[in-house]
Amino acid sequence: MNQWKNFSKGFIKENAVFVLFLGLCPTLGVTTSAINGLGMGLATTFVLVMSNLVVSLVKNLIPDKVRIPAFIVIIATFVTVVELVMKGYVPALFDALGLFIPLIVVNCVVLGRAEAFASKNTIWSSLVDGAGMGLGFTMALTVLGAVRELLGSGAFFGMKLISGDAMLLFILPPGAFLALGYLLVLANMIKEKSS
Amino acid sequence: MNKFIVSPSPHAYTDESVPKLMYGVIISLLPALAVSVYFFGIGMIIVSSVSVASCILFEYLIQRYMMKVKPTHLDGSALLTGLLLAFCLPANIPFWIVMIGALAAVGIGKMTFGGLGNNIFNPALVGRVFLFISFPVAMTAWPEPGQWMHYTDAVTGATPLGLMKEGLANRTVGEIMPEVPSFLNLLLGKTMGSAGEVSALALLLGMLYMMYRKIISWHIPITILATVAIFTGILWLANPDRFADPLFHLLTGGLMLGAIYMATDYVTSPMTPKGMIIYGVGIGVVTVLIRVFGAYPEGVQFAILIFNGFTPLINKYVKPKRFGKEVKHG
Amino acid sequence: MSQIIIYTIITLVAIGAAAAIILYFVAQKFKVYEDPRIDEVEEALPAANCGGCGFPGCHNFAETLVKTESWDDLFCPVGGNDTMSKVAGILGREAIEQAPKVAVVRCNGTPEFRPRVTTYDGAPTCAIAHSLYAGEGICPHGCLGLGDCVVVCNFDAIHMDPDTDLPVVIDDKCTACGACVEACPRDIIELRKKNKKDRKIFVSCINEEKGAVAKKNCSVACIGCAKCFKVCKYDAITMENNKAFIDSEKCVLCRKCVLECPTSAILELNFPPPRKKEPVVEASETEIK
Amino acid sequence: MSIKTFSRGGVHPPDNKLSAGNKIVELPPPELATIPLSQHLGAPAKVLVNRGDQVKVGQLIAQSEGFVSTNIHSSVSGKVLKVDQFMDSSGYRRMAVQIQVEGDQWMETIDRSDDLVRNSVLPAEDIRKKILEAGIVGLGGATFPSHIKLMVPQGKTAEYVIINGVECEPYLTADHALMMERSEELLSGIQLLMIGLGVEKAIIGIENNKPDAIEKMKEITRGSSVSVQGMKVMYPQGGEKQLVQALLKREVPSGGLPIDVGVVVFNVGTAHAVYEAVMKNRPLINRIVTVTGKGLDKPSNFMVRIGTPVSSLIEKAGGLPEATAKVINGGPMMGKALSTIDVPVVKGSSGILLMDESEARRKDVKPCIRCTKCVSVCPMGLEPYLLMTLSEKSFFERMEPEKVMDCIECGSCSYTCPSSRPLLDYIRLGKAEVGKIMRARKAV
Amino acid sequence: MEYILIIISAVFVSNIVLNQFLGICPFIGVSSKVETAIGMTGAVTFVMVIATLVTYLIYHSVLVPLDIVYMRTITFILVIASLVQLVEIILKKISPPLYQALGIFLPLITTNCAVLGVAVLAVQKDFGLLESTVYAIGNAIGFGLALITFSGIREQLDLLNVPKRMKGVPIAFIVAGLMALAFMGFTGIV
Amino acid sequence: MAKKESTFLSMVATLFVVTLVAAGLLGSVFALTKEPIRLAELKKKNEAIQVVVPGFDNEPSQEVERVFMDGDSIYLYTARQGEEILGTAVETFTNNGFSGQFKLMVGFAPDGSIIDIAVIKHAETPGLGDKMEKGKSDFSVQFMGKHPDSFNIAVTKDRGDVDAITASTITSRAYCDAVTRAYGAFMKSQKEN
Repeated sequence: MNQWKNFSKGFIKENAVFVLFLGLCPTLGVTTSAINGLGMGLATTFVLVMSNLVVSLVKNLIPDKVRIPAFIVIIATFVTVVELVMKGYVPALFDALGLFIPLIVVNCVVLGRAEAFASKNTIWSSLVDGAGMGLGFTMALTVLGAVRELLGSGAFFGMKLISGDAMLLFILPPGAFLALGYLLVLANMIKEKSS
Repeated sequence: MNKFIVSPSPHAYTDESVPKLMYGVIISLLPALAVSVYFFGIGMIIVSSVSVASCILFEYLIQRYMMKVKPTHLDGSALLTGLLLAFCLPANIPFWIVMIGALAAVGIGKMTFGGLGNNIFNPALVGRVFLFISFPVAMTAWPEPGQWMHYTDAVTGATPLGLMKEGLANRTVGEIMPEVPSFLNLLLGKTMGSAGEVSALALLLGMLYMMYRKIISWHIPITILATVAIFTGILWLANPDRFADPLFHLLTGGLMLGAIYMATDYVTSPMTPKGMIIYGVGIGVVTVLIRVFGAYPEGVQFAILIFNGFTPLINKYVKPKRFGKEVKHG
Repeated sequence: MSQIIIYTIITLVAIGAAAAIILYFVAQKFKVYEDPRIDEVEEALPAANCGGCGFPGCHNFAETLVKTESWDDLFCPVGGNDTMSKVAGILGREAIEQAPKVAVVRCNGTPEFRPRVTTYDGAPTCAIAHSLYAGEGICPHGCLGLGDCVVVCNFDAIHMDPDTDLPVVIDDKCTACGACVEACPRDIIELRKKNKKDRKIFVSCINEEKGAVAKKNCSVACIGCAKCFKVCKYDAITMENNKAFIDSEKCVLCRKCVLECPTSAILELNFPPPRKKEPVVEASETEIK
Repeated sequence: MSIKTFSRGGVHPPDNKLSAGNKIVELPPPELATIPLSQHLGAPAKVLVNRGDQVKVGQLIAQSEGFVSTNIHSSVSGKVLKVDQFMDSSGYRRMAVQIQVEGDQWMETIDRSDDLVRNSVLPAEDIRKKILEAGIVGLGGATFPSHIKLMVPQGKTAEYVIINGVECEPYLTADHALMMERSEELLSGIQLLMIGLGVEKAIIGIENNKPDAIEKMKEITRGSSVSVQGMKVMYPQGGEKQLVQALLKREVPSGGLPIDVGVVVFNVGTAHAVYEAVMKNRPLINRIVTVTGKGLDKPSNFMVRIGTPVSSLIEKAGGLPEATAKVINGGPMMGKALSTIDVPVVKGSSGILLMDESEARRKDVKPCIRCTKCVSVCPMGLEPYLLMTLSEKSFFERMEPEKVMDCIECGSCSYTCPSSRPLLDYIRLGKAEVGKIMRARKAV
Repeated sequence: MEYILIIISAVFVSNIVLNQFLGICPFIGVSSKVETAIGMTGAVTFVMVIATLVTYLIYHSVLVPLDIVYMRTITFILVIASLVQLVEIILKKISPPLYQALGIFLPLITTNCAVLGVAVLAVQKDFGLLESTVYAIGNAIGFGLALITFSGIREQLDLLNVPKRMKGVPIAFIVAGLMALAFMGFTGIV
Repeated sequence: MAKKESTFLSMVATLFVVTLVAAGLLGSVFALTKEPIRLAELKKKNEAIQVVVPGFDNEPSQEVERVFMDGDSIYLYTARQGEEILGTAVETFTNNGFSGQFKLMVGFAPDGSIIDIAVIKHAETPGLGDKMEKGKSDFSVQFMGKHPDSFNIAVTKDRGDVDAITASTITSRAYCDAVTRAYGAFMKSQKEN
């Protein structure tokens, strides 16, 4: 398989958030700022890459009937690793992402890729796939985070662009839904245009 | 030979039309508008004209350039949305905030769903709550009535409900009441609050006109007002120091405006009398809950939005009484 | 420190083992028979149980895949096309190769040929107009021109031509799904075999009136004269209910019948430049534009 | 007694009874009569005559075929020109008998005198048989064969005969004229129906916009077991179910018939036809037709032979106005628009209404704003806005639980819609589709 | 009273879907019909309460005494996954009607982050056993409230003329956003 | 693809191995990160103390005192420079916030006047209540150097001396509540010692 295609599909054609509508909880929950979105995205990417790697490594050793529990254990392990590492070295980001770090376990993107891709493909392809999907996910979260930050607090990656208040709504829960909703429309329009 | 028109029956129609209904509502809003202009002067004139103009403009632009359909911006519905939005804003609010509100009302509340008749939530309320959450400071600075020539520079104060909410933290109702305008002033509208909601009397007049024209039925407004009166009445009887009396609750805040104009919005309210009563009771209860127990002094706009969300369920499960289900003899 | 690692290992292994054992025995004890293919299909699905397909879980989705006939709206967003084709393989539902077909509109009753005698003012759908009356044109079999076929087409392959008041099929976009055939209350639309260069010859009329009446209703109606029937050497033409029908499987596109037809009811489309018979060819050109 | 009306919904369109008070004018037979074989609900009758046959007035020319069907008689005398397909009011072609009129020769059995015959001594069975033979159908417009209504199903009993003199459709005055001019015959017909059904009580319901008819009927029925009830003007009071509910406070169950609550309803015209058939031996060969319209010179009530072309009726009423844009067979609420006036009067034709462009054109359809007006006017307690949307979006299977089959197609919803939405058009489509689904289910 | 406050808080003030963003996948995925939404709510309530209970017990009787609370995520997900499967198997055998009503939603619940989220939150908030149970019930009701209301709206949207580009998921998010906006009114009630 | 067959034994064995490896990995990562995590948490606390009682050279988080107030414990950290007590950092809370509980660190000089206040944890509305955080508005500045005996810690609406954050009276009021509670705890510990 063309590895570049394999890698890039996660950005547009099979973007987890904008196209497949997977992993929406953290997408909405942590994107109050671009930096949070980026952090969450990278954490998820790490888990995705690692679990894809391990799953493709052990795919032939695991009996079919227990493959799902085994995958869950593998994923949960890496999630906990991320959790511990973040807590130790980037505590501020860990606090901001909060509950959504352990919840990477139940992010459909991760289990979905492990099952649909890594358990059937070579180690190298699985790595590339994980990285592509993860970075695509990261991109989506960062974009959403940036949009919300810009509208909600008038800043971009923490840099204040306007003085005073912006539209607070966008960093509050309703704003998350609205911003994502309209971003999806935008994504649809781009897709229409490109095809 | 004549080329006849052929169509299925019926072949006769009423004279009623959507624009006629819309303009009927707008006529009924005139007393409240007059009162508002009387008390808030130039501020109200600016806010309402900006609101109406931007609602119509945004409706036109969105329909023309984004949805690519024939614009219907002049059917009265955008005008009505604009007017109602202006009614629930403070008369000293900067005009650019009004424009954002109009964009939220028409863009998010209405056009996103496909335009008139397709929206789930009342557009004017979407605009108002959007602004209320987005610009809490500007949205809670209420001009004192009687400042004719002042706009954003008007002297501001708290609404009666705000006074009550703030005051009850460490004082009793009896101690706060002297700071609240008299009931007569509340009735006439000489109080602080959103531009169009101050005068209970003017709004009640509007309601009577709409009922006379059969634009709305009594079910929704009366149930809401009655529920609020009864609920606050019970609380008041239980502890008059902690809870204000029903009359205070009826005359203050956006209750009248909400019950008469927002909750009765055709598109977002239930279809059957029974459903309307459930809806009205629900709005009344939630309004009081938020007013009395919540963080915000006023809850009617949230209550109506919440029950806008419940309306499809109400419509699904509360059906009109069908003909001929049960047979009565005698 | 190593103590914690040991605790960790023991706990996790214990929980894992306990879960596995309990599950295994409970599964044995509470076994329920199910179509084994459901399990097979479920195996092929990603098991993400994410609900992305609109079903509450992969198992449910698998069950639906096994049990329903039409897979139109069924798709697994996680597994994608690969998974779906694999599932199709398991269930032996590989689409049967069919000769490509295309929809044709068998009415040529433009206002010119079929004068409009009334104005329709009801709800703009063919179904309602059809149940109400014969239509604006006098022919009770002709196209009503309100575009029910256009509305149902998911591929934008059909549109109304404002000049002729008739629907036009864009051959390249038509997938022969048959939605328009279903939607037409007058059964005017037919799926015909797709020929080279989209050429086709067909009787563009389905009226069942006797010749005189048909001719009065519409000047390009098939009047059931059977001249085409007699001239066809390939048994491709049959006569029934006062009208001719050309079987697209048998027709060899020799165009003899076209020349024979006295009312120009037989259309030839996408052939090289016209030789004679002007009205027909003009009409056909507007139709393929 | 308080003014009665039905309890749910209803509208009040302007009356426009232009031809009220005009005497019934009897028209001579036409030159050419076209008598369709299907003038009633149910199977078309089986034709008994051939091309070239000579027929007399009142002669049976087509026989009832099956249970729900009825006889057809010639309304004129002359030579059968054709037995072929002719265009009906909807533009589709249906079987009919076309007769070249020659003179006016009646069947000898028919009593053509104007003498009033009262007090029948015939047993119920004979009355029913005569009604069956005379080819009588409901003359209010539904054209349901009347003899079937007279056969009370087992396990049910009829308590009341209700006579429908409501005439709630705007413009129409045929029933009004009938009650004014043939009241004695009408009463006799009602009594025959009562005997036929073995019923003691009958009520005539008449709307208050016809005070003279109420007065007249009250006067005539004094002392009999037939009572007259004035009713508040409200459309669609003439609907069977609404009428029964208004007069007796009994609701006909969903999917049921009036007989389920012990009632049988007949139109005044039907009762009159019953009198003619039983007492005078005259089958149903003519009827009263109101020809009306704002642009018409002489809005009239005509007594017309079945089979007379509509065009000749309009001619007699002053000719077709230049501006006519729509011709309706029936009233404005439930009547059927004609695509041509070259169609015959049939048993169900109660009126011919002419409209000009401004009256006829529908307004532009606007989006539904859910104003609830259609729900509040629906006499059956349905939700037309919902039914229309379901039908429009082809959710037919969801329409059955919403009771779409209860719809009586009165048109109150479309009439009242401020957005001019074609509610009834779509509901009718939905009814047809749901009917298909139900039949398919029954077949399985 | 405290328990009532926990419930009110979980249902209205910090609604699990509209405020905490948990369980979004089923919220979007299983909300096209009211009947399905009701079934899903039943299943979620069932699993959420049992899962919270079991994870509470494991957390406080195994992880805390052994000082390995960092194992929370992995043990919880294991327990929940097994539990869901267990419930599914048993339900299928014992009560087919109940399985038909709830069971088909069960697999979906494993990856419903609301269940894991509530279990984690309950231990994070230092709730006792009873409090945790009440908290789980409250959140299940909150989930159901949001889901069922939302499905009602989506059923209605099917009948409306939503612009083509907005159809499906985008409009669902907009509606959810507006519902969240409305629910903001409950702020501060508890 | 050659997959292992699903027998009971192979299933249990696989799961066993997977969990074993996972647990081993986790245990070692935990062992590796345990110290950094502890340090990070400590650093956070010390940083907060550093803000409200700057200039200490001891480990205030080691000199903890616990005072029970209003059903919860309040921690007091003593900050010294050499032997001299610079002040006490009080980790206080309030339950009256707009969105429930929030925690503050209040630094008191030995005489009881407020040195500075920092927000540790809160869920107040961004753009409104969160203006109580330092740097987002000057709200917290007005407390600096004030002594609770002479400076009435209550918003002006309640006849106190504190100017409330615009449109966030509830947060401001809760903030005052927390500071008052801290002062109470501070006084209580002073008395006991």
